Formats: sequence, C-alpha cells, structure tokens
Amino acid sequence: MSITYREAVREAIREALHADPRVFLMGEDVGRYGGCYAVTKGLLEEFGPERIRDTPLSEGAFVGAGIGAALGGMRPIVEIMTVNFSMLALDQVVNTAATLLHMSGGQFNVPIVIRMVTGGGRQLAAQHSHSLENWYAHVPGLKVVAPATLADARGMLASALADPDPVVIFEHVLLYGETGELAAPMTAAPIHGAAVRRTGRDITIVAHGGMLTRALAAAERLSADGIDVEVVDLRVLRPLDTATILESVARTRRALVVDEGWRSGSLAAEVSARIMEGVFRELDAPVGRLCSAEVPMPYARQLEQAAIPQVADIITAARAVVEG
Amino acid sequence: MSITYREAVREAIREALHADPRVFLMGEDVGRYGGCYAVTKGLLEEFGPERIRDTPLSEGAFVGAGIGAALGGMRPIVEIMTVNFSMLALDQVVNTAATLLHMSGGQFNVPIVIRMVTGGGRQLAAQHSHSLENWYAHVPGLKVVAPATLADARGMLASALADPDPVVIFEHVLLYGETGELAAPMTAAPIHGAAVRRTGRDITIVAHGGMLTRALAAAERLSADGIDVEVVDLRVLRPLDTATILESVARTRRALVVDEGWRSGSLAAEVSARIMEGVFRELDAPVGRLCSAEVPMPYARQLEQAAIPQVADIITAARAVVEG
Amino acid sequence: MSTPAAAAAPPALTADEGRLLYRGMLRIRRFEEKSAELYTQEKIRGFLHLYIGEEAVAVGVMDTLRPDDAVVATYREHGHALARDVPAGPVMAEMFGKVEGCSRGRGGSMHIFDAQRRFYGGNAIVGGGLPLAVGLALAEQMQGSSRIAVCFFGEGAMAEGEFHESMNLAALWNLPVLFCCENNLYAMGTALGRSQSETDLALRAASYQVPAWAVDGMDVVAVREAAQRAVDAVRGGGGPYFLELLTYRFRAHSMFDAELYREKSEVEEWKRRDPIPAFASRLEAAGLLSAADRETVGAEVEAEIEAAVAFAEAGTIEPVEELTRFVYSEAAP
Amino acid sequence: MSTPAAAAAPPALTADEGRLLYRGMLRIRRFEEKSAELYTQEKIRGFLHLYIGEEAVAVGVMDTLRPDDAVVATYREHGHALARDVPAGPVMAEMFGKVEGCSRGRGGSMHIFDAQRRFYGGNAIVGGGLPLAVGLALAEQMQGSSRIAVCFFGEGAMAEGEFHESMNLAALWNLPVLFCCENNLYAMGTALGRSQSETDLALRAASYQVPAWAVDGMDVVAVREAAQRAVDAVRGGGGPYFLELLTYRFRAHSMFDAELYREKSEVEEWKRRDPIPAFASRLEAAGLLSAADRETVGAEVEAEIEAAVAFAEAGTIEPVEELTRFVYSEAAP
Ligand SMILES: Cc1ncc(C[n+]2csc(CCOP(=O)(O)OP(=O)(O)O)c2C)c(N)n1
Ligand SMILES: Cc1ncc(C[n+]2csc(CCOP(=O)(O)OP(=O)(O)O)c2C)c(N)n1
Ligand SMILES: [Mg+2]
Ligand SMILES: [Mg+2]
Repeated sequence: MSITYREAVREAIREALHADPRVFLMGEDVGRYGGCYAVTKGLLEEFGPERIRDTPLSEGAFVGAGIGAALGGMRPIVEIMTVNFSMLALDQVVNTAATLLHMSGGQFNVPIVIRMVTGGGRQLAAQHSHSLENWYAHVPGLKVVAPATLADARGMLASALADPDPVVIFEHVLLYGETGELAAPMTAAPIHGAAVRRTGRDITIVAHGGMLTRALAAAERLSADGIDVEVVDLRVLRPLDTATILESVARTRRALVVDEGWRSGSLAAEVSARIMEGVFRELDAPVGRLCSAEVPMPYARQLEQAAIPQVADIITAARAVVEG
Repeated sequence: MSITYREAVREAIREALHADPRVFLMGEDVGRYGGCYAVTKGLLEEFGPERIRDTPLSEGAFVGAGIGAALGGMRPIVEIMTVNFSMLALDQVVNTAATLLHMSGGQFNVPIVIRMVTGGGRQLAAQHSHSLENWYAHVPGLKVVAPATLADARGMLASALADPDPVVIFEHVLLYGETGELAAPMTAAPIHGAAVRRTGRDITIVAHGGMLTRALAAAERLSADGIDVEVVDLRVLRPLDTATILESVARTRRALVVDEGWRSGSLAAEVSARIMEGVFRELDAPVGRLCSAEVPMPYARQLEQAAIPQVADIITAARAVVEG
Repeated sequence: MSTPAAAAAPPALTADEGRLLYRGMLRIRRFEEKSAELYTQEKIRGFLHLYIGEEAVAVGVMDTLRPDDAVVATYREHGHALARDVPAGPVMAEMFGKVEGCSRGRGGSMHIFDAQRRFYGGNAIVGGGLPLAVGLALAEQMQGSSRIAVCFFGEGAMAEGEFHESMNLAALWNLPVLFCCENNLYAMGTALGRSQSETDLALRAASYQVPAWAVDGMDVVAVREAAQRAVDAVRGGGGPYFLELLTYRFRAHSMFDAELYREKSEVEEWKRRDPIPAFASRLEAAGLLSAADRETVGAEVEAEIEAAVAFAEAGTIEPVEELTRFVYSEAAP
Repeated sequence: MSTPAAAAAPPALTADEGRLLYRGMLRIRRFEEKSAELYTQEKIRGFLHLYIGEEAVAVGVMDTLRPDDAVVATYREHGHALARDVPAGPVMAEMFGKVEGCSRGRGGSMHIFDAQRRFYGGNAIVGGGLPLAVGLALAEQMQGSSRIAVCFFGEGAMAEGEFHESMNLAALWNLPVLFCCENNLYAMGTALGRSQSETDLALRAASYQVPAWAVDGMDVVAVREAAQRAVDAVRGGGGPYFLELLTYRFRAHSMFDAELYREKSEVEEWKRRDPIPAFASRLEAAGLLSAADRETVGAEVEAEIEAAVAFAEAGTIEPVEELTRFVYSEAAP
C-alpha cells in the first residue's frame, strides 16, 4: 500500500500500543495537538489519555519519568519533540538511562524508547535545526537508530521496544512527507546492521537518515556519467556495523561519508577513521567527508541550502574522491 | 617558582580579577567551600562575595546568567563543578552562547569563559568520570581549550577572557596535583594552536589534557627501545590546529591519537580523519586510536584503570602503529 | 486572577498617550496580518508565530521601560520588537531572509535582535531566555546601573526547570528583573490545566518570595499601570517582580496548527475582548480619540507596513560565500 | 518548621518497635564510622558521603514502607540502603569494589542498588533521582498497583530544575510518590539561605498543590509518624506528598571537605541533638529498652559490621576481561 513516512511511524506506534498493554506514548503535544509534525494524530482518540500522554514543557522530568516507568515495568515511548530540545533531557539519558545497568552491576536495565525529530532544511534557523546524532552515538549504554526508509520507519520501533536497553530513534524532519509502497503485514526491522541500498563498483557512499535519499539521487546521476556508486545506509548509529562498511569499501576501494552533522567531531569522522583502520591498504584514495558547514544554521534559504549537503555537493565530493 | 596546576589556575583567576573589574567568578561552592577541588580557595576572602559568587545548584540558570552578564558588559568566569553536571547547562551553552552571534547577524557576541573539570581516574564511577570534550568541540561558535601544562593552566585564562566569544576550558581532574616550575611574571598563553611537546622521527602521538603526561611518559619509554616519538599536545580542541598535526605526521609518517573519551564518535576520530584527509599519501600505516573503553566508568580500581588509556597501553598501541 | 477592567471607566491617559498605545497595538496587528499573508505567499518561511490578540501586553509593558533597559522575548516576538521601536522594515526584511533584516536574515521570525535597542531576541527554546534576563540584570546590579531587564515568556514555559532556577536565582540575589508571563492559556495544544498543577500562576511565582500580580492582559491600560508599578519597584532596588498577563492568542500556535485542542466558540468568546477595538472605544468614549484620529492612525500604520514590505522586497540576498560569517566575532574593520 | 518533639513524652511504640528503630539507626552509625576508618585505610575509594547524624530520617521513613514499594536515594545513601534491609555485607563489599558488592563493585559508595528490595540507588547527580521516582510512581499508577515510590534528596536539590519539573508532573498526574527532602542546612558548603529564596521548604513544595509538612528529622518517632501519614495518603490515591525532614550532617560533606563554611560550635550544638542517644534515653525512660538490651543491640550491630567487613575483605576482584559487561543486557543464561 502507498504510505508516507509519517504514517509509517504512526502505524508502528499504533501496532505497538495494540500489541502490548505496557506500551504508552508520552511527550509534548502528542495528544490533543496531534503531534508537532502530525505523526501522532488520532492516537489520543484511539487509545485515550492514559496511554497517549501530553506532558508539560519539562523535558528533563518526562524523559526521566519514562526511565522510571520503564524500570517499573512499562514500555514507554517518549517523544522529545525535536533533538533541539533534547539537551534539556540529556542528563537523564546519559547519566541515568545509559549508565544504570552498568552502575547497578547488571540489575536494572532500562527498556525505554526515545523518539525525536532531527535535522534541518526547513528554515527553522540556529536553535531548531540541529543534527546531534553523534552526541548520542558516542554514549555506551545507548542504542541509536536512524530509520531512513519507510520500512525502517515502520519496522524499527517494534525491535526497539523489544530491546531490553534504551533505544534512541532519530526521525529526520524532511522524511515525514516521503511516500512509497509498503507491503502489509509488516515485519519488524532489526536494530542492528547497516544496509547496502545500492550496489556499485567505483565508490561507496555512506549515509544515514535524511542524507540517504540524497546519496541515492547523487548515485543515480553519477552512474549516468559512468561512476558506479554503492550506497550504504548506516541505519544504526550505535553500535555501528563496521563489517558491512568495510566489506563494501574493500571492494570499491574508495569511500565518501555524508553526514548532516557539523564536520568537526562528526559521526562521519568516526566512519572515516574506522574505514582507515580496517581497510587502509585497500584504499585507493583518502576517505572523503561531506558534512554540514560549521555554522549555526542560518534562516535565509540560500544560506541554509549552502550549509547542508545537497545532491550536487555529494556528486562533487564523490567525484573528488574518485579522481583523488 | 614551584607551583601546582591547581595554584596555576588559581593564580590565573586572581590575576584576571585584579586586572579587570568586569571579571567575576561564579559557580557551585567556589566561595565559602573553597571550590570542590580547592582551586578557588581564598578567593572569596580576597575579592568578596560580589565577585566570587556561590550559586545554588542550578546549572542551567547560572550558566545562562553568565551568558546574560557577558551580554550586559561583564566578563564572567563560570565554573561548572565538573563536566558531568554540564549536561544540565548544555542547552544554554549550545542554543544560546554558541548561536547568539550568528542568529543576531553579528550583533551580540558572548564573552563568557566556562571552566569545568573533566576526566576519570579517581574511582568516581559512571556519573562522575565523563570526558565529553568532543561534544563541545563539535559545536561551531564555541572555542574549546584543554590546558595540559602548568604554563597553559596559568596562561590560557587571560586569553580566553580577552576573546570576544565563548570559551570552554577543560581542566583534567588528575592534573590539579601536578607540580612544576613556572617563571614569573607570566605571559598569556594563546588559545589557538597545538604544540609539539617532544620531537621525534618515528611516530607522532597526538594527545590532550590528562593524556598528555601519559603520552610523554610513553614516549620516554619507547625511546629507550629505539622508537623516537613526537608528541603533539592539541591544547585547543576547537578550532583544531590541523596544520601542526599534519606537519608532524608528514614527517613521522605514522600517528597514534590518544583520547580519554569513548572511542566511537570521539575527538580522536576527528583527528584521525583529518590526518588521512591531509597526508594520506605520506602515511606508512593507518592512524591508530587509543581511547577509553566503551563502558560507563566502573568504580572498581582495576576496572577503571583498564577502561582508561594507561602508559603501558599507549606504548603497546604506538608499537602496533610503528610495526603496522 | 484579576477581574477585567471596567470597560466604562475612562482611562487615566492624555490623548497623546492614548493614541500612542492604540497605534502601537494596531501596528502590531496589521504587521502580523500582513505577515500571515506573506507566509502563504512563501515570502516568509520557517516558523511564524503570531501575537494577534496579545498586543496589549507588549505595548503596555514596553511603554514603561527606558530605552536603555534590556528586553528578552521568545519566538513569538514581532510584537515585542515593534513595541520596542525596532523599525518595521528591518523586522519584515528579517523574515524575508534579507541582509537588511535586523538579524541580517540569519535569524528569521523567531530571532529578531536589535543591539541598539537592547532587544535580546528572539529565543526559540521555551524558557531559554529567562536565565539570560537574569544575567543581564546581574550585570546591571554589579555595574550599579539603574537599568533593569525584562523578559517575556508564555505560561507553558513555567513548567520548565529553567523557569524555576531563574526565579530562585533572581530572588536570592535581588536582581532587577521583571518577569512577564503571557498566559494565553495554551502552550501549543496544551491547556494550562494540563501543564501546571497550580493554575494561579501569580501564586506560584510568589512562592519564590517574589511579588507577583495577575493582570488583565487584554486591557492595555491595566497592563501599563501594573507594569509601571512593577518597573518602579524593580528599578528601585526591590528585586525581581512577576506579572501574569492574562491574554489569548486569536490565531493558531504557528502556521502548522490545526487547532484541534480548542473550541472555535472559545476563540470567538475571546475575540469579543479584542484589546484593540475595546481600547479605541474607551478612548473615543472619553473623548481622547476621534473617528478622524482613528482613521489617520490606521492610514499611517498601513503606510508603515507597506513601506516595510517594500523595504523587505527590495532587500538583498546574501551571497552564499558569506555563509560562515558570524560564527566567531570579526575584528573591527 | 516544626518544634522539636518534647523529649519527655513517651513514644507511642511497643518495646519491639522501639528496639528495631534504635537498632536500625545504630547499625547505620556504626557502619559508617567503620566506613570512614576504611576510607583512611584506602579500602574504600572514590567519594564517600556519610549520613551520620541523619539516621532518624531513613530509618523512620523506611519503617513505614512495604517491601514492594520503590525507593530512590542519592549518593549519601548507605543509610537508606541499610534501612531498606539491603544486607550490610554486600553494601560494604560494593565500597570495596568487589564482585560480591550489591552492584558488583561497579558502582561504589554512590551507587548502591538492590533490585530485590526495589532499591533504585544510588544517584550521584543532584536532583537526578526525582524524575526516576516520578516515573516509578507512574508505572504503579498505570498498573493499578497499590505500591508507591519514595525518593530522598537534599535541600540543595530543590534549586535544580528537575525538582520543579518533577513536583509539577507528580502533582498534575496525581502520582503515588513521596518526596522526602533531607534538609541538613547545607549543600556542600552552601547554606540553605544562599540556595533558596524561600527557606521554608514545605511552603515552597506546597506551591505545587502538594501537601507538605516539616518534621523534626532528629526524632525518629516524629519522622515515622509523619511518614506514616504521608504514605497512607499517597497509597490511598491522594497523589504526591512532600516531607521536609529537618536534620544535620555531623560529618564533612565528603572525605575532601575542610568544613570552612560552618562553625564548629554549630556542629557541636547539633550533636547535642544526636538522634540515637536521644531516642535510647526516651525508650529507657519509658521502660521500653533496658541497659542490657542496649548492650545486646550494640554487640549485635558490632558483630554485623565486623561480618560485613570480613565479607567485603574476602570478596573477589573482578578480572579486567569482564570490563565491558553490563553496558547492554546479556541474554538470560
Ligand atoms: C524547550 C522547548 N520545548 C519545546 C518547544 C516547542 N514549542 C515551541 S512553542 C511551544 C509552546 C510554548 O507555550 P507558551 O510558553 O505558553 O508560549 P506561547 O506559545 O503560548 O506564547 C512549544 C512546546 C520549544 N521551542 N522549546
Ligand atoms: C547536578 C549536580 N551538581 C553538582 C553536584 C556536586 N554535588 C554533589 S553533592 C552536592 C551538594 C548537594 O546538597 P544537598 O542536595 O543538600 O544534599 P546533601 O549532600 O546535603 O545530603 C553537590 C553540589 C552534583 N553531584 N550534581
Ligand atoms: Mg501560552
Ligand atoms: Mg543538604
């Protein structure tokens, strides 16, 4: 059936709520408002205010309460409206959710799922356009996923809820409107492993989240020029599936990592370093990185577009690696 | 004169308070308690409670108030007791201090200095042993420094205060007791540029903060075995001084990056990626990384020691790169 | 909660004062109506939060401030900027993303700044502006100035930890800051009763040992009177002060809001208390504003908005080569 | 603030109850005195925060809980763990960093956990445990259980945003959580008056529409009575409850504290109100505890502590090969 990414996420939440009475959703405006991005529209009516809980503007407390509820036997899905506000809850995520199992010597696992919107591209300016995935991917104890396809948007939530440990899901803001076909009934999508989304011989482009569609578009255009691109979708940002990446790059001998995060200290750096560590001798050229410009996101459209990697930028960067 | 790192920091603060009436210090227990690590002991008596301000336990508000005070014409030094608590203030640092200049089209710069203790090694366990430098180094609009020597501890603060933009200073907890000689009168230490702390021909070890002394100790021991190590102290984590690193590695043709942060998504990855991007063709071996184990810090001594890079680990890792 | 000011009582104002307040509100109203229009034309992008219905608050408070006081607002701040005398042209140009915008087009609707008028934005993290205002007040106190800091925020922000920490710090240190809570009953779709366990917000605020009053935010004279009392107290060294300004947003939260969470009838009910015609009628009844005056003001305002739009339209697109400016301070030229 | 309980009034307790409370407090006291000694011997490392002087609080409150209630504490939590019947041996072994420790030596003094007793730590971020307790209470409410959640925190934590957010959320959702604020007058070196603009903490808490009382935290009977009232109310569906337990820490904040911020005489003053001998005297006066009983209890406690130390000494050092366990859950064996 034809479905949007937004609907895929909503269906995944609905299914989870139907499947397990311990599951509930809480966050800012997930209920009466219908979700800031309309993802949760209709859920309040279907499941009632006990299971679709509008919270006050208290990111620290409601994320912490989600952790507590998880410890107490529930399976909360906590929505942080966007990653931009998640800093207000970061202490709870890092110092409690991610550490509790270890600090308690294995006694207390925290089966919480935290969803948040990430990314720029909608002219929301410096405070509303962050891509902070690498901050989360840096933290042991967390699992971090970035569904970039409809199937992953639809299928990863069930796996995340089945996981005994905290899982953070990043949904890129520009993906919600993407439409495509999904076969029903759905199967769960695993929350481990990268995926080769396109095979090619000349270069591997590694991307995730909002950058995947652009990487695929760039690959199409490059193939018209005789450059055969393989595209790896990271899918899971922690733990990274190094094996899939290395296997690909060992074949193509060249790689470009595309990442909407700021370049310095980026996830792209991690992927790049791992490629060098793993297949240095197989590389024909240094691994390239294409990241967002190191600037708080400007509002003006032309500046924002220039700050975030576009298809044309990917093409240029990939060519540079191939020719490098 | 012989001086500890702790005293060097204190002297730097004293000097700043004497030099500029706009400078003041605020933070938790900086006054009556004398500072959690005794760094600010005596300052309340010398400068009074207006300029040495004990704050309530309100990291978000007092860091934000520091930003506001900076906008209002003061030159605040804000102490966050340790990086572990800085997550509670991160929204203010990233969404306000780092973005304001840009969002306002250049109108409002934020001359704030934020100091915090970082690092592990004192058996303080999972919530009190973080090394989150790379989170900060990831953020455009911030400058981030890590004084690893007495001279930098003594000299960087003045430069940070003279800077028109927000500067974050990381002081490694294990350095406070380090003793050495400092010539008086002091000159300001620049807050740009890495420093070659030891020259060598066979491999470059890049380190910062608490890892520098270990890197130097490892270098000594390796030299006894005929491996001649160059040690680069990053000093400034944002912006990174890529030129100095590349110049060194282009000569030694091998590099190891040592970083107390967790490996995945680390600053070490950034340094490693830059080396590859810059001098790929000059490298005789893939750049090595030695980071902390990807685990919330355990309390037990042997586990903590095993989690954090030790001198012996650096030696092993450097050998592996040299032989690789 | 205060009772609505008796609409019949003549305001204690001169005709000039009355006209200025009326004009101030109308300017915001028309500016924002125009903005909404321009948004549908995609001249303005990103998020756009309208202040329509709440004009009496910004206009009433701002009228009591000195030009050298510091003002901090939220993402719903066109009204505050205009009331603070930030010229309409640069505000509109900002929303067009032009170099001539008051933030050079880097900020957009949510990030209006003006250093000359000590207008510190334009903060889009709910509650994020409060510590800033506290710090600005701290700077004034430490410098021994008689300036104060004023911050505006919604009732939804009162649930944030930063509200709590900021109130406590301001009270503890007796800082010259005026907290203006614009209680428009909703935070996006979340009604006050689902966001605060104590819905008497002035009472909540008073628990920090801060003097706190609720005011009819639909009555510009009541707002101005209360603000004047508060500003005088703060400027006089009395420490922080809190005003709850009871108001209502007539429009959707932003341009992406289907308004599922409130009844149309409730909105209509509140629109009957529209602060602008209500105030005009009072002025007219008191003989402080004639129909002709009203028309003149209307025409002036229209002309100003038109000029602002023209200014914005004529503005410059910044070349992308300039992208990475203003990340760090530039040396003075 | 409440007045201290009249020391003369005979406690409304049976002899058994009295002995248990006395014993509970003494156990904590001796355990911690021993811990301080072992710290100087470097058997215990890291941070060590002693509860000495505050024992009546944990013992009084914990006595009113059911074994299936959830308890959340801070980094100053040996007392709470022991009062919650976490065996002394594993607590001591934890501080020795041994595998037999209640957190396998991964946590240390600040991170005592015990799943069996629903003891959720052991949280070393000030205020960080409060949202956790709120969430545990939410789980109980959603599951329709009659269990409650109880959290302990210092008065310093009340300045944190998380306190505010947690109180508000608990009150809004009518959650079964008991907030126990241990007001020992200092947060490290920061006196209450420098940390809270409203020093009547129960009043502050009440501003969230939460019932709140101040209790003499040096009187275990008063604590127990107040806690029982609170626990009954919470368990009965009355929503959250707040207790301010007025107490004092006799020792330094941690082992790295020169105590520059308070007068020795103040400490001495408070030591005269030591909850343990005071309670023993009351029991004796009421004929509920004989000198012989007292001796027996003392000897039992000594023996228990000695055994705990021996247990810890005999414990196992975890091989470093196990380092990366417990980062993620292991499949059940
Ligand atoms: C910390 C944070 N959380 C969530 C949001 C998303 N958001 C923007 S405005 C808003 C509602 C704020 O309501 P209120 O404070 O009452 O102000 P109003 O919009 O009614 O003027 C929300 C939830 C945000 N910007 N910042
Ligand atoms: C968020 C945070 N900030 C600072 C600290 C450092 N710190 C540890 S205990 C403490 C004092 C807390 O005082 P209080 O809450 O009154 O509890 P008490 O220690 O008196 O029992 C401080 C500042 C911390 N652990 N967490
Ligand atoms: Mg509102
Ligand atoms: Mg205390």
